[in-house]
Amino acid sequence: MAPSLADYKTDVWVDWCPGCGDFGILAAMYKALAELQLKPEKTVIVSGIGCSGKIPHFVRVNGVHAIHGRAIPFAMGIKLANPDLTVIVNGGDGDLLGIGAGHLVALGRRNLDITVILHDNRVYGLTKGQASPTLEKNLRPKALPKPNIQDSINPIALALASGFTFVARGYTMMLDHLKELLKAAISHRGAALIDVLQPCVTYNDIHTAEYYRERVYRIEDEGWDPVVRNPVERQEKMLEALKISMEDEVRIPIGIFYQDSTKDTLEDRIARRLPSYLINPPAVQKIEDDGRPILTWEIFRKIFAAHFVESEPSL
Amino acid sequence: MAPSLADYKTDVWVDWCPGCGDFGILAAMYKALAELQLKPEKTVIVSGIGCSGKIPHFVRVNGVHAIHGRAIPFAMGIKLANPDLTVIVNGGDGDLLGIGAGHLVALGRRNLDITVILHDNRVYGLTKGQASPTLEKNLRPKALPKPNIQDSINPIALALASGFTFVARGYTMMLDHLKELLKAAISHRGAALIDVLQPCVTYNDIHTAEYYRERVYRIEDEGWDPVVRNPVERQEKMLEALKISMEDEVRIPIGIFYQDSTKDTLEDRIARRLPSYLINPPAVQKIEDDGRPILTWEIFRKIFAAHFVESEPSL
Amino acid sequence: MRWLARNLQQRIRRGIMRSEICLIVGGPQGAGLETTAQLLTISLARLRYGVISDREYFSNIVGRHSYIHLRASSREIPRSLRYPVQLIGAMDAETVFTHFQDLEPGGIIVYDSSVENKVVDSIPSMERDLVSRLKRVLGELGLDGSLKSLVNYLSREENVVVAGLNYAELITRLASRVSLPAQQASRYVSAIVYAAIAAFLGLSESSINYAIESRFRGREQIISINKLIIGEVYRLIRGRYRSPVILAPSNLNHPELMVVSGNDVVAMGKIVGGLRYQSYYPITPAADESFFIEANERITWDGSDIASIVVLQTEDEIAAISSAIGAALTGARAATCTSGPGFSLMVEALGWAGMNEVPIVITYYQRGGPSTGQPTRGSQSDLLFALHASHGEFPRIVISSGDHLEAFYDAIEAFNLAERYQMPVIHLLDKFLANTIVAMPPPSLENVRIERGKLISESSGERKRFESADLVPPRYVLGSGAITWHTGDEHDEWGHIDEDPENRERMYRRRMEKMALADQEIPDEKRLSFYGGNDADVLLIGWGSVKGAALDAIEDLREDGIKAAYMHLRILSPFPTRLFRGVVEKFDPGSAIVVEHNYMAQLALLVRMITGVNIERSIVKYTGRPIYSSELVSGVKRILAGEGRVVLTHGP
Amino acid sequence: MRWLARNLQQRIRRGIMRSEICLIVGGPQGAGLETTAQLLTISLARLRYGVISDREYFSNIVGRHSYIHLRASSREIPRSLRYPVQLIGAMDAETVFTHFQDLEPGGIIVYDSSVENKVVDSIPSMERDLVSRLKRVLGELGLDGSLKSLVNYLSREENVVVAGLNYAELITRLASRVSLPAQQASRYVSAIVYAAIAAFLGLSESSINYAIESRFRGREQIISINKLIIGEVYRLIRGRYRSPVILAPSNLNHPELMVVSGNDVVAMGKIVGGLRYQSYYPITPAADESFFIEANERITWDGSDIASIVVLQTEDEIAAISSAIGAALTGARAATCTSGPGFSLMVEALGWAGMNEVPIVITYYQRGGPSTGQPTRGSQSDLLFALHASHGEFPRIVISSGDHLEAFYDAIEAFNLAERYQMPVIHLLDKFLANTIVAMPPPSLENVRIERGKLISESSGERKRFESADLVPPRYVLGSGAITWHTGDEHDEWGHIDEDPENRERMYRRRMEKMALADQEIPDEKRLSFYGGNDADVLLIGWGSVKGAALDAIEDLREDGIKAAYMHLRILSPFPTRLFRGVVEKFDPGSAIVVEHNYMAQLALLVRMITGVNIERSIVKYTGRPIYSSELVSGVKRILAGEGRVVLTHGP
Ligand SMILES: Cc1ncc(C[n+]2csc(CCOP(=O)(O)OP(=O)(O)O)c2C)c(N)n1
Ligand SMILES: Cc1ncc(C[n+]2csc(CCOP(=O)(O)OP(=O)(O)O)c2C)c(N)n1
Ligand code: SF4
Ligand code: SF4
Ligand SMILES: [Mg+2]
Ligand SMILES: [Mg+2]
Repeated sequence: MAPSLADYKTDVWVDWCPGCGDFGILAAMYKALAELQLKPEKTVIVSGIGCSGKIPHFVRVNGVHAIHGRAIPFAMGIKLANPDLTVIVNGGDGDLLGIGAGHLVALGRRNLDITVILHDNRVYGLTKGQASPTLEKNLRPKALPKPNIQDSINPIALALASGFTFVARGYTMMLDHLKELLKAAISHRGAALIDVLQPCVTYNDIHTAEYYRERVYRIEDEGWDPVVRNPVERQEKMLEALKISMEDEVRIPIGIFYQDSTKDTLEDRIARRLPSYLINPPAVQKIEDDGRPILTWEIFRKIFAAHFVESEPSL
Repeated sequence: MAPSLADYKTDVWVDWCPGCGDFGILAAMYKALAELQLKPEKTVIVSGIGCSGKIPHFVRVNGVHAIHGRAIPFAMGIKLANPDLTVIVNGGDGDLLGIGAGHLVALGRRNLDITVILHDNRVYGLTKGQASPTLEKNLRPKALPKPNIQDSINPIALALASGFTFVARGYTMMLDHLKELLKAAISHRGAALIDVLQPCVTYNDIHTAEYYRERVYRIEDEGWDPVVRNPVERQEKMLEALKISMEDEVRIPIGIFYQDSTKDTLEDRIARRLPSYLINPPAVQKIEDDGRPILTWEIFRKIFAAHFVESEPSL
Repeated sequence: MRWLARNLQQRIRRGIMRSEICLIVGGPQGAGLETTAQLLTISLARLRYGVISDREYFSNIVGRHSYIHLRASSREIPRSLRYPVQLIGAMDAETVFTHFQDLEPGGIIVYDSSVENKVVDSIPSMERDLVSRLKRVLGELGLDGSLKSLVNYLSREENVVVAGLNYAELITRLASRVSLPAQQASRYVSAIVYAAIAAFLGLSESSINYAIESRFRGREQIISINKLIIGEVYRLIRGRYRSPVILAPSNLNHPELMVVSGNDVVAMGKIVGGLRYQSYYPITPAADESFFIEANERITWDGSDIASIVVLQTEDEIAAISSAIGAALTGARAATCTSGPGFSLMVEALGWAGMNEVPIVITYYQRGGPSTGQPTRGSQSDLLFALHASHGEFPRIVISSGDHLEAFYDAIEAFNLAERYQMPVIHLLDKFLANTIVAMPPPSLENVRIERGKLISESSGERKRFESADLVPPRYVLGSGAITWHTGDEHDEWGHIDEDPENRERMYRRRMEKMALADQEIPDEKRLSFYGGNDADVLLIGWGSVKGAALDAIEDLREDGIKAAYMHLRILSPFPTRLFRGVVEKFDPGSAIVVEHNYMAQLALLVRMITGVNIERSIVKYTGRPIYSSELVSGVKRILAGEGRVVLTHGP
Repeated sequence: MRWLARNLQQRIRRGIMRSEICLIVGGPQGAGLETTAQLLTISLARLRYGVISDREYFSNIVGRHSYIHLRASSREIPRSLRYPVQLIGAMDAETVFTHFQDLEPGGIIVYDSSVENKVVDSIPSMERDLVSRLKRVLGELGLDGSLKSLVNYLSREENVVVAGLNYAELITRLASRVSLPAQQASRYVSAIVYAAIAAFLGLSESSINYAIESRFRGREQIISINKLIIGEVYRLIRGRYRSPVILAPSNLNHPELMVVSGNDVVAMGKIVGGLRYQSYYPITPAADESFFIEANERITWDGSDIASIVVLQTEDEIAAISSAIGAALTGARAATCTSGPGFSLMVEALGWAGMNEVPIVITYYQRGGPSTGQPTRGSQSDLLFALHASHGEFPRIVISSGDHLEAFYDAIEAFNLAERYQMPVIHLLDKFLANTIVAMPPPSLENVRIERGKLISESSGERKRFESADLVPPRYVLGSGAITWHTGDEHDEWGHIDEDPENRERMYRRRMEKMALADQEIPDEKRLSFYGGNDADVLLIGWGSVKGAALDAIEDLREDGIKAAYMHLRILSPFPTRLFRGVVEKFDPGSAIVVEHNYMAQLALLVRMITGVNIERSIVKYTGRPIYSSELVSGVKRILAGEGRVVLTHGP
């Protein structure tokens, strides 16, 4: 039977602050999963640590709530060992752009088929409101003792520079728009990042729902076509996407910035080296036969032949 | 007496492979230091681990040969504690763009006045020739058992996306050009990155001196003006710089891509919070008076007054 | 509030005052619980009561159950918490359900009568395990699971004073008097609970006003609203109930008390100790320390800057420690501050500091592990890790503080030892201490010294940073005018890479022998304290925040006729072997018990490893809640009755 | 090469053959030394000699001194190296200077006569410490520091056969015969040295040809050039010198020998054991293992793919272990492979694996620490770190292998234990083993079993991954059809976060008790081996690659009338306490000596911590060079003569 939206919910109490922007992400996720009819048992949500990191417990698909900043490498191992699984990463801005920035960059250059959902609230929620890497310089959300002295990073530009083949931004209050982005990202083959603007009602008294309401606009409404249809278009589209991403905070663009399906994924490349990889991936390969290794002595002797020295017949 | 070039050399044997591109970087460094007349005792070279990482031992300025990937945070502590020092980071492509990529991104967004010299040989030299993050997909330099399945990263684009205010590329065989880049980067106030194309004669039989000789061209020769003279120019210059950086491997641009002195450095921002910071930085502040803390009881009582509860005079 | 003095006098006459009290204030995270606790602590301190309080909370920002467990005393500065409590101040129904079993018969419950109909299994924030246990308990008592039936039962069967106030109604009524907007009104629940508790304890009007004024300093409107609400509720309680728990006037006579958490006091120590660079990556329960330091980054006196501290939030813990090392290389006293997951990431760079003899201080607040574990709960399970962290061998000093005063001095001493022996120092604390707030006499700075060891801040030319003439080499710092080299590779005296086997042996041995030097030089009394008599029947052995419970337990045991002593380990590396053996040898080997917040009894393992002494008995706790002196007392009795290992589990 | 057989027969008759030989081949890094060693090993193995060889090299790619220390035996598969050597094959002057003091009087030096005029302090690649020591030594011998004066001295005073060949000239001459371009010619120095050694040892023509053909398989031109050069030099040596070190024909009768390094053999074990995901970040001395696996990533049989292994070079070690954990969650046997600095970075994620009961294997090759330390030198200084790494408490298994055969089986067993007990397994090896190449009889696969524990690969619906009915819960893997949750936070049976104290206690205890279960179930004989008799006067105790030297030492000591035994620890966690005590109790407590490659005698600390047994005597080495059985023998004698701690330092 086709799963309904309710089938994607667990009975775990969602303990985010009332009004938290994460609720929107969760709602959009339920909808996207249901509309894509993703099999819960073949789907894995991997998360880091933070308010955002709790999300796997609320969704009735496999959940791996990993450590801070490492959701991407956890997800990478899962996906590579079993490419049959749909793997979705959720992380905070501290998680993915602070401590985990190196992995984000590395995922981009691998173009592994994983969707990364960045809960961008510009603060460290779960540790009580410190500045995150997306908080602009000189601002002082309420928990900071002094205004922020570090500059903010532009997640869209970073993702593009790193090689992500799907880069988008959503806003948690625009649920259906976000849901569509999620669906597109999950359906995209390759590394996808969605920067989700997510008000933190408890600690971020600057980037509030009102703040975004006044600024957010949809790039598709202004005619932006993010799709790379041919490798030769890549550079031009990317530069244009970068340009859009650099608009200052007066107007905040949301939508799909860049989408390139012309690049092979890491799985494709592995499959070229290991022809049975996608059919019989590592996770399900047989390694023993009645408790004995499938690598019998015969096979062992053959594959490692170069290491054997047969004794000289006789002097 | 003004130090001469020879004054910047140590008597440590330079144990790179004969012909290694690192020699060019070292030679350019000696020249740049001498021409800038940097005081050896006020200069610190911080490096990571790799062939590149050995460079501090060859230069007669202070040397901190740190751990793999962490030269930038080591340098950051040095610079922040003593902003009087000129701090130069040297690292390999594995070091700065692989394991250390997160720190590179973070330095960009801080715009701390540090110069980062990326020894870009597209392999892991000291561990015997594995693919580095700048090695393109499908290539197979001689030590790889199979062609590379990971994509390469564009250090220029990454540095720009991260917020570096000086971004350049040099080529180790063009010594004087490289030297000038080094001088400009060191003189620049803010985070500077120079991507130095550096043939590894032992492990990289693809990106050889011939390879580069045929491809390298100077962007200044084609009229590129990298200087941001006014904050409003930033976006345009940056996009153009990104565009140049994306040229494919047929032509490899070198020179200064981007230079923006209009942005405040982290030191400036700290100095606004701590007015005596630059005059009397943490490294040299007096903390004791004849073995007693300069924080006397009187001062203690005052600064922590909010924590004191005076007893009610009497009931 | 003249009624106050009158009322109190009457009660004193009636002889129902107590010299100390334990109480719990609970409510949902984010609802102002900390305000209640702060007001309470300030007013108690104002009246010269010694106070200690622990805060328990979930890894959650808003909604889950949090509580303050507080003990106030008119006789002493209390050192530990104990059960049962005499009062529960409940902001919500969950609090009553969660804690009623810890209330002393005849005690008090302040609760919200507007939620009386809540039943225990309808509260989503409560964890299933607890709900199912409570359902069983309530069922056994014949109750229907509602708050109402529970308070009735307590009132009826346990003689509890159940002070039900309709919080919402009260607030609405009072809010209208000060024209407070409805959305802001709910913030004042904490004020109501505070007022009720203050009334039951019999705190003075002036102490309450003092607390309000100092807590909300500068915000006049809030002050007056609070005064109104608090005064009103206070009167209401006074009028309606007869309190069984009035606190006797304090016998203490400190002119002032300092109200600090463990995080605060360590930060103060570091600042006094000359900290000039602090890097950190946010993590519970360490981040508040850095927050405190950042708030005090600039210190001026007589109009001029006498200290400026760079406090940097880094991109991760690797950068935190790496940059602190960099700062230390320049001669600045540098530190970083973290908890288990962060320390795990610092391990590689720690080894570089060891190899390069860099005096950095790592303030390490343990929390429940492994992995993310119980991020907001306490533990002492990282001792063996801290001692052996990082590949290869190098010396390090590990200090652990038993209470706030020790923590203050140790924070200073950590820098002195780091610079003297040129090695990393790990200051091992825990969540219990970090989040425990005390009202205590301020520390004396009289005997505080700053010792910078072989720091050389002015020099010139190339210098041998790692000269091996002495065990501890001259420390030319970057910027001193000297030119020096450093590397994580084995190196020669110049700091250049050197793989020669004889050089290796010499440099390696010199580094390791610094540990022996530290062991010789650091006075035993800084490393170990012994409390009690040599004639004790039981020797408790502990470290870190076990101290308070142990000291209280030995006193309580004495009252039960059991002579117990406590040996407190403050420096774990270099381990004070001689003194330890000296103490332990005075006792029957079977009478020693380690008391620790971990599963493995790590201190016992360490003791056996270093001294060969085999401590077989242990009392351990690893639920994440502190060891209460009350349960420690019964734990000791169980050991005396023959158990080898007692696992404590008290506390919700 | 018919001359060979004739010549050999003569020498056998003259009775100057040896049953074993030790030799050193040295030269600058990057000059083909490994080729010499490989050719030598293959030809020796072809003749059924057992071979063991260690490679020593700097952290450098080209130019610094590197050498192979090789021992070949006609009687046994040798287990350790010893000094002095009977032959030095020198590619350059530095080699002679560095090693001549280790040459047996009457031995052989093959060297390049064209560099005879080099003096010891004119060689930039030599480290200053060594040069200054050598200058003293040569000075004391009255020599002028030149190579020429040294070889003359050795020939004259030590009766050494000094075979000076003008390498450059030889090559130019031979190169012209095969029209080899001049730049390529220098590559053949390694062939010259090989040929000379083979000639001195008396290896057969056919074995030499076999070695050349198998080393250069498929590259016909190179094969023929090598044959020409090698044949020529061989004849030249045979014609000119009378060898004092001819090897007697082998008594061994293996039909074939396997030539493998430690890295190779572990890789083979992992592949046999069913490894399907290997992540790594390059690091010496671990990276070669992953290289080997990647070269064998695809295994086909009968035209179809029977195994494909994903080998991924990650961006750092954190990603390496994290992704291996991810892969293990899907049911794939997953591992990562690293050395100290990398392991230090893996510590945080290791705790997640512990908390989530994930069976991952970490192959951990120790090298010299701390920090970057001695990246290419050996050590066993990470034992206590590996045992206690990561904050919080969780069980882990730590296996360490004593030789190549153990390493092969342990690599398989690591997966079995990891899956059986659902915990991380650390396979602790070291640089010595990693880079030691042996010619050994191939392992038998007869008794190899794959045990997957409670793996559940087909299921459906939501499942309790952490069911606490048994100590080891059912392991529903991602993709099995089940829906499961995992978190590093303390969790309930479903894998959802749970902070309840009773749940905490239950889950924590269950995890820890798995360790007790493993301790009960893993047979003692897999964990500890005892060699020698109970009547021994000395009990050596060691772990890891100490084994070979210890076993050889007890044999050698027997010849000197000293009865020694060796206890080898193979599983360090769970520590085989019962058997250990059983063995140790048979001996006089003063007769036990730990033998280790570290400073602190970590095994002795561990033993004391776990078993309470106090091993006071130790023989340690921490120069980064292996323990030679020869120096171990004298170390034991020094202990018997009264020393408590002996620090070994032999080897340049
Ligand atoms: C290694 C490590 N360092 C620090 C922490 C503490 N910590 C928990 S959540 C968090 C950051 C949360 O911020 P973000 O990633 O933006 O997530 P949010 O809570 O805002 O969703 C941190 C630093 C940790 N769990 N692990
Ligand atoms: C944490 C850690 N991991 C791995 C290594 C091993 N290692 C030494 S150098 C190096 C990489 C060298 O490559 P690169 O940074 O490109 O420098 P290069 O040698 O090419 O100059 C690595 C991985 C290490 N020293 N530390
Ligand atoms: S703290 Fe902020 S991000 Fe976290 S749950 Fe609350 S509102 Fe959401
Ligand atoms: S390996 Fe490559 S990078 Fe390293 S020294 Fe040699 S040529 Fe240079
Ligand atoms: Mg965030
Ligand atoms: Mg490189």
